[in-house]
Amino acid sequence: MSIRVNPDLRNELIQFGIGDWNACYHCGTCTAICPLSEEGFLFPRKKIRLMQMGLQGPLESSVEPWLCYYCGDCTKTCPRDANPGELMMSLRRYLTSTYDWTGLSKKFYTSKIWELAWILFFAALVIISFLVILPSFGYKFTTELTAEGGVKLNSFAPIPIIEAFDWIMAIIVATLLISNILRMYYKIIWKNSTTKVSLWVHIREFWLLIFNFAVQPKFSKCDDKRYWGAHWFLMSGYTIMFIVIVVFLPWFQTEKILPVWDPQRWLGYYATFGLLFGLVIAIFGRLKKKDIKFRFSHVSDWLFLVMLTLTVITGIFIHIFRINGMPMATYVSYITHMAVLVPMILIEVPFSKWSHLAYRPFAVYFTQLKKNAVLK
Amino acid sequence: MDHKDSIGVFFFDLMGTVNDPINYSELAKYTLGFQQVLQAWHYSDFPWNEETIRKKIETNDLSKIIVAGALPGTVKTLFSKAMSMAGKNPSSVILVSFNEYGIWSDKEIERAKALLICAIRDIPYEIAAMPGDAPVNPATMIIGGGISGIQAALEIANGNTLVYLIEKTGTIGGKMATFDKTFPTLDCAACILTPKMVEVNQHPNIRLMSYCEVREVTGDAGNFTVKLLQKARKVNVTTCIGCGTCAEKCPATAPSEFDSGTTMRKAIYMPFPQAVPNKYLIDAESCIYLKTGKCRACVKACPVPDCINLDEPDKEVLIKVGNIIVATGYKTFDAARMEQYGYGKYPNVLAALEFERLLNASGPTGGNIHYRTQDKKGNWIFSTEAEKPEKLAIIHCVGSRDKNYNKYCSRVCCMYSLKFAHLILDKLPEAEVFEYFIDMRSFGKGYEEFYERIKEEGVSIIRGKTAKVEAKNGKLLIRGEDILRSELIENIVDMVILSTGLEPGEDTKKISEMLGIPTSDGGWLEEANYNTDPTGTFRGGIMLAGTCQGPKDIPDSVAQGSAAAARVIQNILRGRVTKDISGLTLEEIENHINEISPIQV
Amino acid sequence: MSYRPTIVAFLCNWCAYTGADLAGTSRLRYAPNIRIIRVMCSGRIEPTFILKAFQQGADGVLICGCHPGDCHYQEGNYKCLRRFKLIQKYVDQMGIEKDRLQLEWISASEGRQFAELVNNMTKTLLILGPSKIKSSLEVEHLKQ
Amino acid sequence: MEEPRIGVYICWCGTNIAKMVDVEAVSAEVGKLPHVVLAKNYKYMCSDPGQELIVKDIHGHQLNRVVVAACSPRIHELTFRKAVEKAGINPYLFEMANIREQDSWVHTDRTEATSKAIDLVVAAIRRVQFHEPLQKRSVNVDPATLIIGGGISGMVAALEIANAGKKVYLIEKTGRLGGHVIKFDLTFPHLSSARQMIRPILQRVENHPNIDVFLNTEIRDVTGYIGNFKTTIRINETESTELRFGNIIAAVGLKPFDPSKIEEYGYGKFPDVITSMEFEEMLGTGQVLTKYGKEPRNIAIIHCVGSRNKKYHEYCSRTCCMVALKFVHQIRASLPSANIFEIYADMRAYGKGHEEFYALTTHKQIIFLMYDQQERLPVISQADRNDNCNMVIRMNEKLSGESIEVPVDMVILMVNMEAHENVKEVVHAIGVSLCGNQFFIEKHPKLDPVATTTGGVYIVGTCQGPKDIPDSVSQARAAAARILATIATGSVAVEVTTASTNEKLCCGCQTCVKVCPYSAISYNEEKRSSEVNEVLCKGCGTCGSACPAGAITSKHFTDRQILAEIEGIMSMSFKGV
Repeated sequence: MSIRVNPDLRNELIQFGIGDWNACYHCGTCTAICPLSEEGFLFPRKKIRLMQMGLQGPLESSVEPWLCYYCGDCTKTCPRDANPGELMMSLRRYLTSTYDWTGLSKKFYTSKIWELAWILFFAALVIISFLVILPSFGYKFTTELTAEGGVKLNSFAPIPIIEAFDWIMAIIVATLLISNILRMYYKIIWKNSTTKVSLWVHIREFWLLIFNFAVQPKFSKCDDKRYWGAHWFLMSGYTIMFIVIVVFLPWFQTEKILPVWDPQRWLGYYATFGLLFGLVIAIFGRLKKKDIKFRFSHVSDWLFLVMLTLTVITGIFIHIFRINGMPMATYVSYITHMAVLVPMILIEVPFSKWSHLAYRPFAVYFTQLKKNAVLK
Repeated sequence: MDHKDSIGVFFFDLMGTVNDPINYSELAKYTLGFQQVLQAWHYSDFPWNEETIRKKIETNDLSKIIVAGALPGTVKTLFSKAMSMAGKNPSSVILVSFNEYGIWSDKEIERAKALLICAIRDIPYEIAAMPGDAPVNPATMIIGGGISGIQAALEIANGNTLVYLIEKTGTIGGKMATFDKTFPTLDCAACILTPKMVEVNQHPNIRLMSYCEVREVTGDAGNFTVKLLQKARKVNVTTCIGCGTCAEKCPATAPSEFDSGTTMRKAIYMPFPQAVPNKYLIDAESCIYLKTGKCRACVKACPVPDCINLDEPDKEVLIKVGNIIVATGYKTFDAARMEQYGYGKYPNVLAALEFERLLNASGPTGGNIHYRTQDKKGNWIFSTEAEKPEKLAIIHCVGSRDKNYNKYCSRVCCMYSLKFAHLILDKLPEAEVFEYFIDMRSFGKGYEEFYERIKEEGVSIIRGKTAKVEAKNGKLLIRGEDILRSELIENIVDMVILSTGLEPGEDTKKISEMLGIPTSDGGWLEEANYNTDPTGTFRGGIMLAGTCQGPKDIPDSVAQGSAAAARVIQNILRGRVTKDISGLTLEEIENHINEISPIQV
Repeated sequence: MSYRPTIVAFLCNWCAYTGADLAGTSRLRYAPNIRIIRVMCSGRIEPTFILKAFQQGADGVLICGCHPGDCHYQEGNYKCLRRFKLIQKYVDQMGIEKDRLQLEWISASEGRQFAELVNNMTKTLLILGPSKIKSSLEVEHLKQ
Repeated sequence: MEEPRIGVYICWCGTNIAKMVDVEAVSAEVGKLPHVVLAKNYKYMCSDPGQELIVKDIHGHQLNRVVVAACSPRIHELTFRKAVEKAGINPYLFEMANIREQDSWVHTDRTEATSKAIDLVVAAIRRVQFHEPLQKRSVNVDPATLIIGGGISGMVAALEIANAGKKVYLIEKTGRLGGHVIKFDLTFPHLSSARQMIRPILQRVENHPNIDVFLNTEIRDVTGYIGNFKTTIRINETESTELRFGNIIAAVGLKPFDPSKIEEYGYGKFPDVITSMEFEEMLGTGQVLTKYGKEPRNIAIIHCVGSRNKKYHEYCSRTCCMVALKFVHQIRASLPSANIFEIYADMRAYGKGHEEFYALTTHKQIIFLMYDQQERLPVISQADRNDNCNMVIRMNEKLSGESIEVPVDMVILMVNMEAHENVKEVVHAIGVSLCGNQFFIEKHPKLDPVATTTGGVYIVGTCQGPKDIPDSVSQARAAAARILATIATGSVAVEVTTASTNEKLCCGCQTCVKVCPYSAISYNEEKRSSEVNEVLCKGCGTCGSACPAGAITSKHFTDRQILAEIEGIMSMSFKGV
């Protein structure tokens, strides 16, 4: 069966950030220089080819863009300024939008206004909740301090309500992500009519998913190992924070000022430091544009960094202001923190850049499935 | 009648800004000074498309359009279409291509104006811009004794006029002399070149000046005065009998330039056995006497009295010539710049010219392919005692078609790589040969047939340039992508040959400044007109031949050598030479146009 | 000593000789028992030459010229063809097998064809065995 | 005749000969022969020291004949003739044995190759004993030049010669000058106007006092020889003026391949499948339209049509890739939103500025698709009625490995350039040969790309093989250089190895008169014998073998010489028995 070329696809892809999409003349250097490219899963060149020709079907069923961790070697050695690294990045954005059945992802990626409007909408919702709705139920600001001199945070942001809200948010995000992953599975594995993967293989290889989520072993295969370290630091901090906030909120959001050696505090410090470290590297990298990895920035890249940074900084502020007994400052920080965090989780995780936390490990898992597939 | 034309001028500039951008408003003002010109627009004035341009044509009732600027051809069809649709003659779209006439910045604005007036008055620039003639000195200087220079020298000398052939090194022959076989007919380079070299040496009309450099050129077309530096050979060319006793006794060695450093030569040496002139010379840089004042082993050994004079100084020589042909040739890309291929790091990663010598019967191994190994002193050498490689890979486009090095295609590498593959199989019939390429450019007469033949011979020709060469277990691991088979290549081979591209010869920049010939992208000397005058320059009496103008193969270099000679012979037969086009002023061109076609009022 | 057929070949300078040279530059391999004599045109080849070659002990004589219509001298090869037909009959009557004398057209670009031709003719001559004249010459030589 | 004193030299040619032939054994063996004064071997006989060796020996040993066993005489006979001449011996007292092309390079058994080399050298030694000194003759050169073909190559050559003040007759088969170039709109890679480029050349050619242009003109046959040719031109099929000239340049060009031979492309069947030449004409108007007058939304350009495919032509047409890239710019200017598909095999952007032009073209929103030009050609078929395109191309895309279909409304076939059908007429008239691809054969593919084996006849431009404008122009000038040099010298050497008649032996049968293809022999009624005009004679020797009385001698190919050679070849055969 022959596939029809679709020259219009590139116009769509341009919105996802593919730059000089036609510069590639297919010397194959990028695929060969890439330490992650492997037999049966060759990239970037082959993916560039599909993109140039507008072969939508094969492109959407590609798992390879998720296997790329953007070390930039391909772009550095490219003889033609084709920038394969960034092309792969753009394809990840495109794929994210194709997995998303709501169509929102595409809107967010291709329209700055849409994305900003939604962020502001959620932010406003959060602010209104804290300023209008919660007070109307009797949860008010109080300038009173605890016995130790800390801010009475929980009376302003009651744990059960916040916890419930966290769970709702987590469930929404998880539902969206899971449904998108199912679509991803459908496109990559199910739809592929020539191969068949048994259920046993699905179960046998499942550990890969967990392992890859936790350590990103593929990332560590890039020649420059520093970014793997920084990323892991950031990622572990983020995961810890996420788990702590959603699952152990009562333990974490305390009014008591715990001693410094308490696990609650050092876990928080570790996560904060991890996040900050990763962020500083990424922000300075993108500003300096020295490393190819950071040379080209899409709006979504910056938005994600700015929001995460704001979240982390406001988080730090909450902590400092709380233990130092500065109620108003604490409340303002808390509301800001939530006003950034909520849209970030709701928009970035299922629809935008952050979805990679799920797609990447799944991609590795699916790759393994494909390797084990038998010809039908 | 041209004065009844109603002309619209459109300025187009694809090249973007340069340091000294062309002042388009001044050009517009200039064109509006002609009564035929109704309007002038710059491409930034309004969006150019079919509709807008058609409207301009219709509202101004334009009968002719001039599109001027850098690469105006990219929009020409748009204007033709608009003219057609407006019911006008689509062929009345005149292009004024700045880049074609060497206009890159505001410095050349006068020439831009001259081109514009020619377009407005409908007179070809080539006819309007006629610099006057000057009497010509029948002697000719040719700079560079490679195949192009040799060919040009022989052509001119056969027309019974005097030629000075200036060669920087100790022998003529150039790069071609170092080759083993030539593609696609595989006749040996020496077999076809050495007779020509001999002919040059024996020709009564050729003054061969080897080991000689051009220092300064003054004067104008027809009457140049050239200051040459005759470097001291320190061996008397007339009395040296070429016996080689001196070299036997000489204690100092240096890498042989002729053998691309694959062998060592002495400080007193003959570049290669068939060198012309077939005489020895001393390389001052490696000579022990010249460094320390002691040795003189060669003088003691020489059987001819007073033949070697170690204290001979360099001399300045003045010659007067009427025409100059530049044939300074090329150098090969330094493969060490591409670290990923490990040239200079792994001894058995070879550059093309090194491999060419390895294949050559007069090369380090007598034409047998052996590994590069370490001798007792630890130097890496080629020796027939070493093993023979069994798997060899040839990587195309090294340093070419790559924005990180040279953007241009070097034109010859595909073919010489195919030739290598054939010669390897000829010498090592059991060997496996791999060629890694991007596009196979076998374009010439008999080239495609050669490519087909190499494929039939069992060479693995693989699309995909390969990314790097690494050492593995004492062998070389090549990583690449086999594009057509969709496979990752991890090929372990014994020897890697890098098909290095061509770059302008070391002295091209110097020559360009000395003679006032601009260089184009990539540093090649710029011809007067890409299509119609590939061997001419903007300067009268100065011609280009061979690879100094751009990469080319032997037949094309030979043709250019002869072509450059044609203009010289023509000048001599005519007794006059056309002066510099670059010397013409705008006023002179304007006056000439008025002479050819007076304005009728 | 085993029988090695000897072929004397007359090749025209412009096509066949050039073709044979091309076989060389292309490094094609063929049987080493052929000895080539260059003439300017196949039209120059006289019956005497052919007979002389047989008389001297050649096992076969090969004549090569330009393809019909390609003769450098316009029609020398046609004249050669006419003569060839006659002389072939003649040698046959003399007891020299017809196949020992062959005429083929080889162009300047047919190095491969030339090599194949030599190999095929060698095979033919191996089957035919030594020529009658050669055998008698050998006997004479041994007597001496 | 003086006692022959022969010097024999065996060349090693580096290892080319020495590897397969025991040169020492050869020189030792032939050194024993009668009349051989010395037999030497040397690494490179053709080199300066090699030639010097011969000269020295001739003086030192009073040699009067020389044999060199080396490469083909086609390569170096002249070189060595010059060398012996330098030493004061007539250059024809020299003979070469070809032990490289016809020995060392074609055999694998060293013993066999060595014994063959000995045979060949012995033959040469026997032959050279009967060589006679021949005197070089020269003829004056008529300063006029005939140029066949009024394309860019022909015109450039004409101007170059005419500007030197020499007469040029420029004949053109069609009714106008300019060849193919004048049909082009733009040239690559600078996208400059072809018409503007050719205009000054045309003006100069047409107005040049030294150039006579003959349009609608053909030549049937050319008589004469270098320096003194003669022909009667035929204008509009009727015999016309007789022209005399000293040199000829053939610049007859090529013609486009007829793509209807390729079934897959349906040329002739689909009205919107057109050739590159047809598209060039369309571009002149700027309007790219289908046969129904609509602007195509999808245009495909297929490369290598009729090229690089053994079924059609094996060779590469050299210019089509760049022309195709040029088309992209032109289509883009005319149709800003059309989809352009460039279906290619290898992108051959090899010239100065070409690769840069290729890179520039990639920014023109175009899709490159790679196909296999040998095995699997794309197939063009009619699109479905409800498809929003006219035709569909189905092909195997090599860079992605996918089978794809491409919607198209117009297909441009980049057709190969091939020889004109009637090229053989010109070939016969001027005496050049054709290669397998019907291109004119140059004297040497590398070192003499414009000369031919016929003296005074040069080939330039695409008739020698496809090439672009600058390469054609260079060739045209190269031929002009050669011609101007001979005109400057005023005379040129002519064939020495002609036929001559012996009046005493001639029986007057006039067979020779009939067989001579050059009408060089006439019958002298008074003397009752045939006479050879040695200037017209080209030395083929046909008359010599036809003469029943043995009255005609073919100089340098005499019966005695050839018979001696046969004897020599066979003389060693029985040694080993």
